[in-house]
Amino acid sequence: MHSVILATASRYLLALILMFSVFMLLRGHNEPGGGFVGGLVAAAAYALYFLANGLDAARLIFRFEPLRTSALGLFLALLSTLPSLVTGQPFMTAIWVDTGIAPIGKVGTPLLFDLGIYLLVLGITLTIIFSLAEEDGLS
Amino acid sequence: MNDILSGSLLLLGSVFILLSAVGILRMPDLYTRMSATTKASTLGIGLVLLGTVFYWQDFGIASRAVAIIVFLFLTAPVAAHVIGRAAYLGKVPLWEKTIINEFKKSEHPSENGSSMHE
Amino acid sequence: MTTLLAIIIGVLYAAGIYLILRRSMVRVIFGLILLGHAANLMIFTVGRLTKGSPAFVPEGAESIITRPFADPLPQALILTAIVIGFGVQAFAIVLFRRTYQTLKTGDLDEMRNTDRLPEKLP
Amino acid sequence: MNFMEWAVQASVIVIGLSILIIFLRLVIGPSIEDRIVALDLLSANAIAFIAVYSIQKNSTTFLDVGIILALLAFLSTVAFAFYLGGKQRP
Amino acid sequence: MNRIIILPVLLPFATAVLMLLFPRRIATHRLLSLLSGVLLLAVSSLMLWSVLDGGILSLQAGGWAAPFGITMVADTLSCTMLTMASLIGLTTTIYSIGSINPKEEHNLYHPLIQLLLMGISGAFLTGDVFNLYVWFEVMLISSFVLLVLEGRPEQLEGAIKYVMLNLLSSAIFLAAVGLLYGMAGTLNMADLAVRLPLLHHPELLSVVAMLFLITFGIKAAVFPLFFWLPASYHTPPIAVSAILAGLLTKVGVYAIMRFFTTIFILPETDFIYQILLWVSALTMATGVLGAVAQYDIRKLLSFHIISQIGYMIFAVAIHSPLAIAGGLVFIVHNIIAKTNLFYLSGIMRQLTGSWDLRQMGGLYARYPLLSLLFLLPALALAGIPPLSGFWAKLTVILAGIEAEQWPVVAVALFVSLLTLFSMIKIWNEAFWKDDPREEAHRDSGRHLHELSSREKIAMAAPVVLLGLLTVLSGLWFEPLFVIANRAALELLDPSLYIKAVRGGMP
Amino acid sequence: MLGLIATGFLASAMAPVLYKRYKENFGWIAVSFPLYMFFSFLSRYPRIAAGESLRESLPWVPSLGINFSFLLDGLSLTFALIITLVGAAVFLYAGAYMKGYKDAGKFYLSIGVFMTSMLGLVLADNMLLLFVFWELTSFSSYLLIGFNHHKESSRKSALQALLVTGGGGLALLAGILLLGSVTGTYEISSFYDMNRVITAHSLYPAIVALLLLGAFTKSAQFPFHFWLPNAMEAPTPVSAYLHSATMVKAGVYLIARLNHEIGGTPLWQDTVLVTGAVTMLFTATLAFRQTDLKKLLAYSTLAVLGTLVMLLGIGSELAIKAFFIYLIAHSLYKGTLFLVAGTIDHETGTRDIGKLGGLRKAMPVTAAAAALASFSMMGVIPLIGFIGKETVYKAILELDRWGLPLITAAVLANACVVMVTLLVGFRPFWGKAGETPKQAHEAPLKMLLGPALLAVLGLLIGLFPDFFISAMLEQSARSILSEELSLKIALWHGVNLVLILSFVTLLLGGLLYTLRPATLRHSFFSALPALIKPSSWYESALKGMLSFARLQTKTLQNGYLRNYSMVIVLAVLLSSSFALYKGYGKMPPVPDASITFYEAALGFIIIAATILLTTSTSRLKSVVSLGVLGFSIGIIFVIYGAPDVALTTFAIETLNVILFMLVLYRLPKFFNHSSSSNRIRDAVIAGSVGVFMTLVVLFSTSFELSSELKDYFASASLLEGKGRNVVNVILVDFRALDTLGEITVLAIAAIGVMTILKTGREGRA
Amino acid sequence: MTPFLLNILLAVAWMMLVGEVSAGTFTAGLLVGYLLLWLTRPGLGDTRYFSKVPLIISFVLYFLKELVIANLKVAYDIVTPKNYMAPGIIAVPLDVRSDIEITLFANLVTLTPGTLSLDVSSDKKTLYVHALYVKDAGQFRMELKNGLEKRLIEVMR
Ligand code: NA
Ligand code: NA
Repeated sequence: MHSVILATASRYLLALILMFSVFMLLRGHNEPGGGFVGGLVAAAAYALYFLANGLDAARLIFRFEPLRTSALGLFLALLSTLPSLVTGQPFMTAIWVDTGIAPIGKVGTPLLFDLGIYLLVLGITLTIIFSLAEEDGLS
Repeated sequence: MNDILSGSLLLLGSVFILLSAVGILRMPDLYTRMSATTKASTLGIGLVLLGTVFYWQDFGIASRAVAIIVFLFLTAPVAAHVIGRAAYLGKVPLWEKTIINEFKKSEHPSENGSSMHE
Repeated sequence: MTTLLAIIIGVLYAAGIYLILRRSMVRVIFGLILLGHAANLMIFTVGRLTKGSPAFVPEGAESIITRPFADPLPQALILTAIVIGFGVQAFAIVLFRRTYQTLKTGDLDEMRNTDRLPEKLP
Repeated sequence: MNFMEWAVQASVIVIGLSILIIFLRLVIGPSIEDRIVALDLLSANAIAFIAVYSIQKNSTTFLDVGIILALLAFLSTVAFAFYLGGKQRP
Repeated sequence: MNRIIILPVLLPFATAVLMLLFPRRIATHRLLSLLSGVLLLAVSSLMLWSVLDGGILSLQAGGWAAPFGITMVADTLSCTMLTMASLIGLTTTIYSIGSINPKEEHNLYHPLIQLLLMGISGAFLTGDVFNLYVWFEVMLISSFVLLVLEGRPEQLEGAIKYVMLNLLSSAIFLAAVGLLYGMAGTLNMADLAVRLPLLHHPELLSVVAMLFLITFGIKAAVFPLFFWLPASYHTPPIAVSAILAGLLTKVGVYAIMRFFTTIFILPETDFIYQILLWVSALTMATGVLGAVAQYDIRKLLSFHIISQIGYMIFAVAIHSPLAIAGGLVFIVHNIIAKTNLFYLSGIMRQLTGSWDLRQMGGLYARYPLLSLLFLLPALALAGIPPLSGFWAKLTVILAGIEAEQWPVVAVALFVSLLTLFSMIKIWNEAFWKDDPREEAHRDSGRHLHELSSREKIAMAAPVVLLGLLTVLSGLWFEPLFVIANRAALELLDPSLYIKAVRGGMP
Repeated sequence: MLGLIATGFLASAMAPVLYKRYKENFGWIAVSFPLYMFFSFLSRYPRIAAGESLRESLPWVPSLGINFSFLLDGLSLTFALIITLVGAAVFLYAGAYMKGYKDAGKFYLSIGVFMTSMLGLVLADNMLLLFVFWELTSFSSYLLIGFNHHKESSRKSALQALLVTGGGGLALLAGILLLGSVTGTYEISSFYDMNRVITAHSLYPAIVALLLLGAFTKSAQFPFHFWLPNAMEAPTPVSAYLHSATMVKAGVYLIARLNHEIGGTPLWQDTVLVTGAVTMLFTATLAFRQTDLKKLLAYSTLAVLGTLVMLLGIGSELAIKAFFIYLIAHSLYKGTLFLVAGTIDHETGTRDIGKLGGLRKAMPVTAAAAALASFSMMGVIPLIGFIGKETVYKAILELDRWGLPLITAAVLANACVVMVTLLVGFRPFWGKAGETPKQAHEAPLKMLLGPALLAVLGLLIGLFPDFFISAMLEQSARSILSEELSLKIALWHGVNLVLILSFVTLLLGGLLYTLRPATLRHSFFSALPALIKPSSWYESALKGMLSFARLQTKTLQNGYLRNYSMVIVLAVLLSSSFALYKGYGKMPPVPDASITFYEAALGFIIIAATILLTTSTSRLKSVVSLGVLGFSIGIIFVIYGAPDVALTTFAIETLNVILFMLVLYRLPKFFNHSSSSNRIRDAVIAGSVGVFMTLVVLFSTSFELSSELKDYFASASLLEGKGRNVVNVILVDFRALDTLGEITVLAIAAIGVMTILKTGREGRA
Repeated sequence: MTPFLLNILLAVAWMMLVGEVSAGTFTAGLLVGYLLLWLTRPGLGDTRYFSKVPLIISFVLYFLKELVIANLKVAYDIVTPKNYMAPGIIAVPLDVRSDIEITLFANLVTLTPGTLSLDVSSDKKTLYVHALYVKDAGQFRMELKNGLEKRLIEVMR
């Protein structure tokens, strides 16, 4: 399916939706959202781009290997649990940096954890979509 | 005062929404339904959201409502286009009273599939 | 509304069960998805309903004890369950697709080879 | 009941009615495109409902759901179209 | 010491994540797997020692006091199970290095095994009902993927059944968890144990308990919920079959044990034991008869899993201290022997080129040492003294006799005869019988000398190790029984568990 | 004794290695092992004879009351000496006999393990320890019977023996456990004086039944006797050792050992007596039709085993005396004759009595040994067999009940035994030479020493019974009857009824021998024993079990996924409805039935979409319905204050749509193969589940839920969790562990999807 | 549109989303926007943009007027029982050239009730429009080209 209209629109929507996804991620601790929804929205942005422009274009614009992105997400999630071990507190005890940042609120390991979720969800969604698309020869 | 403005916008929007709903039920074929109604809906929803902007009068909320409106106006026509196009290429029939068709099939030699009805 | 939700949950369970008892692969997948919905709605409902008041600590306040609010725990459980369900469903769908491609049939009744006993009596 | 409350009540009912009508189209079809259009419209109307509901419950958190809904409804419509337009695929 | 509890979950997770970051380095994967396996075994043994020495360990994840956060609890039962899981994890990793096709290793075999172990460890350690669901799902989905890693038609077919029925079980599990929260307002197992007896509306308890029983019954593959197991367990690479066979059903048994000795011990749920009793008899019988009917060695072994689960369920049904101890002994014995038999069947297949017993033969004459290694777990499974299985059978049946459950005891005894019969069937066909094929047609099997030394060592080491354990745990049964007894006493007196979880809380 | 047993197992384990090194000469090394044992037992003879019992104990599984306890008294010493002595003969013999076999190393391993286990069995003072050895003898016997495992008949016989004795073993185990639960101990010497306690217990009949079942199967009593003749598939040394001299006597030993503790009741005595008598007569007549040397010996062994059991059943002092003499006599002569049969087989290549004859010229020593043993077996003076038979007759005649039928049976049975002896011990050596596959030569020294030794010993004991066995006999009888006995044994008692009976027996035996060819032609005689044929009962039981297993597996594991699902659904439905009924037994109250317009509309849409989805014939329509359903459920979450859940639901639903759009081309179309009756049935079941779940939800929402957690989360979310979105704080902090698991699931799912598709591509490429 | 302008726009959008006008949020928006633009760079191509704010405003007003009129027209048709429709598909030759112009034009056409952009020809020179009230195909074409397309070109170039 190639539509100039959709393809053009998707290019501009991509940035917009991605921004929205980051927004969802960062303020999830205080408002609806969070890493999971953020990641899904980001994945939706790329999915839209893929539907409009094809697999090759989507891979090109995503730049990373989706599965590695998931692995990175898992790694960040793992990383977020380590400070608690190092500081001798029970596993996964949140460690907070004292100064807050305006839209996000306080920064701490839960945010890192959420970021990990974001990347993981983005990565695995795209892994699934890209694998299926590749399987159908939708390059 | 704000309540009046806000309430009126809600009502007006709702009416447009209802109109569009009736339209989608009454129109004779897919294309006429889409031509006629999807935008009425978009407009109606836009008005309702505007109503919320005036109800709360808060920058944060307003910007979110505006974001929805902008996004809807950006995407609704694209959505209508992709479905209309798919329907036409998928040979969803035109209303028998359609008076003119300048969209020749030969433009799309690859489109020879049958209707997508299952 | 709890009553209506109870009925909805019943309908979803019934439809889900009915579909997983079909022979057609794709219907079975739909059945699974329905069961997922049913379970989530059920957790939500039996966690008791509170209308229109999500569990958010309002600006300026430090806790939301002052007004009735929806129980956040069932919500968190459902969120986890939905996500897990999605992962598992996605896998199942692709598995079914691949199976169809390999075995050239979508009829589950024709997939009985792994349970077949050797023909010859011992 | 003041005007605002009345307007909200009326809107909820009108939007609910519209949703039912559109759902009727979804059930009738006849073409799959009709159903998809109906689905798209249903999601859009759900946004309107959420907006009105957030006024009724005086809770702004629901508005965020509207944004996501708009975005995702669009995406699923495109996905359906993608499928329908995919006949020429191998 | 309490902080160590998270390591059995964290270690495999971290290992898997590292491997996923470098998905193509197979050699690194193997090394990391081995390393993690050894560490995990060390950690779990240390935990077991520590629990035996100083009592139940608990950890409040995130530092949130029970019942608000998720509690991880390590008591004797979970530590024993954990030690078994890490042992099997390690041996399977070793065995895989010699038996798994490098193509599967490239398809992320090693990380998947680690994640499976993570799920299993989590399931054994968690003290939270919903968290248990999550670990079950981790376990399940990794087993799904492991099952179809090669993508052969029979694997797909088996996986369809495995996946569908297990997802059905997950749906029931979820519903049960929801209902339980809706009744008691808590998910913490210890907290549940405290609250359930005080409920104003306990009427639904029996339903909830029943739903949990069915969920875990499906996982444990009891009659009549076992169909997914024989339909699928014989299809994946044998290392995968082995680890699934050894560990997965036992997690179900563990859950039944945990729930019906710690949480559901109320008058409303007493009828469950009666149900378990009959279920156990039918499970033993149908499983062993299924095994008797098979000629594919993997199918035969798969049906055996079911039969043996029956004994463990029988133990729970009696739930006397001796019975629970016997059940745990049975689990330990069965994990070791059953996994070993799967490993052995893989070796037999390598040497004969077939899974079908009718196509095999001549192994006794050609490989006497292999024959001995086969006899150890096979006879243990049949309960021949003084191997581990004898004690398992003995304690469970003794418990049955003390509880005066004559019919089920009779079934258990008869089933053990049929178990012997089916093990002898393998022996007769594969070892004693002459190779049925002409010398010229034996190309499908490989001679021992054709295997590389990596393959030989990697496949033999686990078999020898587990065989030794079968013998040693038979000859020195007392320590194992002491541990099992300790576990049983802890289980039947939940106050220890509750105290460990909730601390000084009322 | 523990040391001796442990050494035994260790030595056995070394046998294959040593055999590899010493090959032909290994027989000489091997014999040192039983001989050493024999003499070490013999060295304890004086102490035992003096009335001492030697005890040793080491804890094994003290928590279960299982110890390595051993007891050496008259009874166990008798058995231990037989075991080691016959063992020595057999080991030596095997050194030559097994020369041609590739697997001789394994043979020595198995027979070594057997001998040690047998010793353990008779020495054990703990019932469970005894059971451990009991099972080990069964299994090593299995390996030995199936030694020629390339032959199907060997494998079959081995399996048969294992199943019969193994089954009996399980009964024995149950009996032991029952006994343990009655007495509170497994130590045999501990319940030595608990006869009252045991026999008065309500479980006593069960204990007797189970223990005897174990003993009878092991000692091949009717109707379990059939495995023994079939066990003749084993190499001859094995038959000589296990299946006549030692293992088959384990059951007899057990009865003797427990006689004092459990016996003395009519139940015990009569059961034992009748079983023994029936076995004796029935199996003796079965010998009539045999033509194979070993089979003939096997049936005569059965008759002897029956006799021994019968004697224990009689239980009088005289009977016990008879039991002992007969036991020793039989071990000596039957061991000899089996070895002789083996020698004949080895040298001539056949065991068919029809083909054998005149061997005495080629094999004079063998013939002499055979003759000596045969005289003993026939009960000819002055051999020990004579004393044995005399005492048996005497013991029977002493009986007031059943005396006449029993003596008749005994004479008949012994006549058959005489006939067998004539067939086995004389016929091959006398008359004219037969046509045998191989040219016969005298056997090598190793094969002569054993039988000769045993035969001569039979003669010596017969001549000097007092010197050899009196003391032992007294002590043994004390173990069985727990009475001080003084039993003098003498060869000659003058002419009396017993002597006449002995004479009649011999005559009758000779008569049978001469009549045999003629009677065999009559189908009546060959059909007679076949009327009662327990071996065919075994066959049909085995066959029936196999067909039932097949049928059951075919029925249950039928391959239909929908049946599997159905069973689970029904299990849930039936058991949970039962539980619900138990819990409530009434209809639920209807909580909160108030409803707004939009809720009703939403409910309508959800139900309609569900129905649409369920009945849809088009996949695409189904996906659209699913979309509607998902979005509507999302709206429910919005209405009830769960925006995060709603967001996630919407996102997941959309992803589901995308997923379906990507795979739908590769998924099969809908079809409807189910019959309408199936569909109705499924709909009814599914509907019932629906109703059940509705009821459950109504029940569980019919009262207030007080959750401590809810309030805690609300108050701690901002203060301690640093977030205003409580749900999110739960997800990333309070219950972050759940989330960790959840994302792991997602990652694995993605790996799975990728892998499945990848292997699919590779498969097609 | 230069990436820089786009970046500014995204920063503003960010401020709106966050609901707080401050240097901090603007900087954060700039950063987020920059990151995203870097990520999506290949998709944007080379576009030019120069500010024509008054033109844009008048264009928006014109379009809103058209939108409301058309909506009312269609609404009237829906609520009245009689059908005034004379639908057809018209090929409209395009003067707009770039993808973004075509897309904007087509979408604005679609947004107006009564018309629907079905497809763009593969040479991007013709837009096929489905319309509800076609009295004369030629006239319809001219109205569209002289009204919406002309004004759009004014704004875009
Ligand atoms: Na969130
Ligand atoms: Na338009």
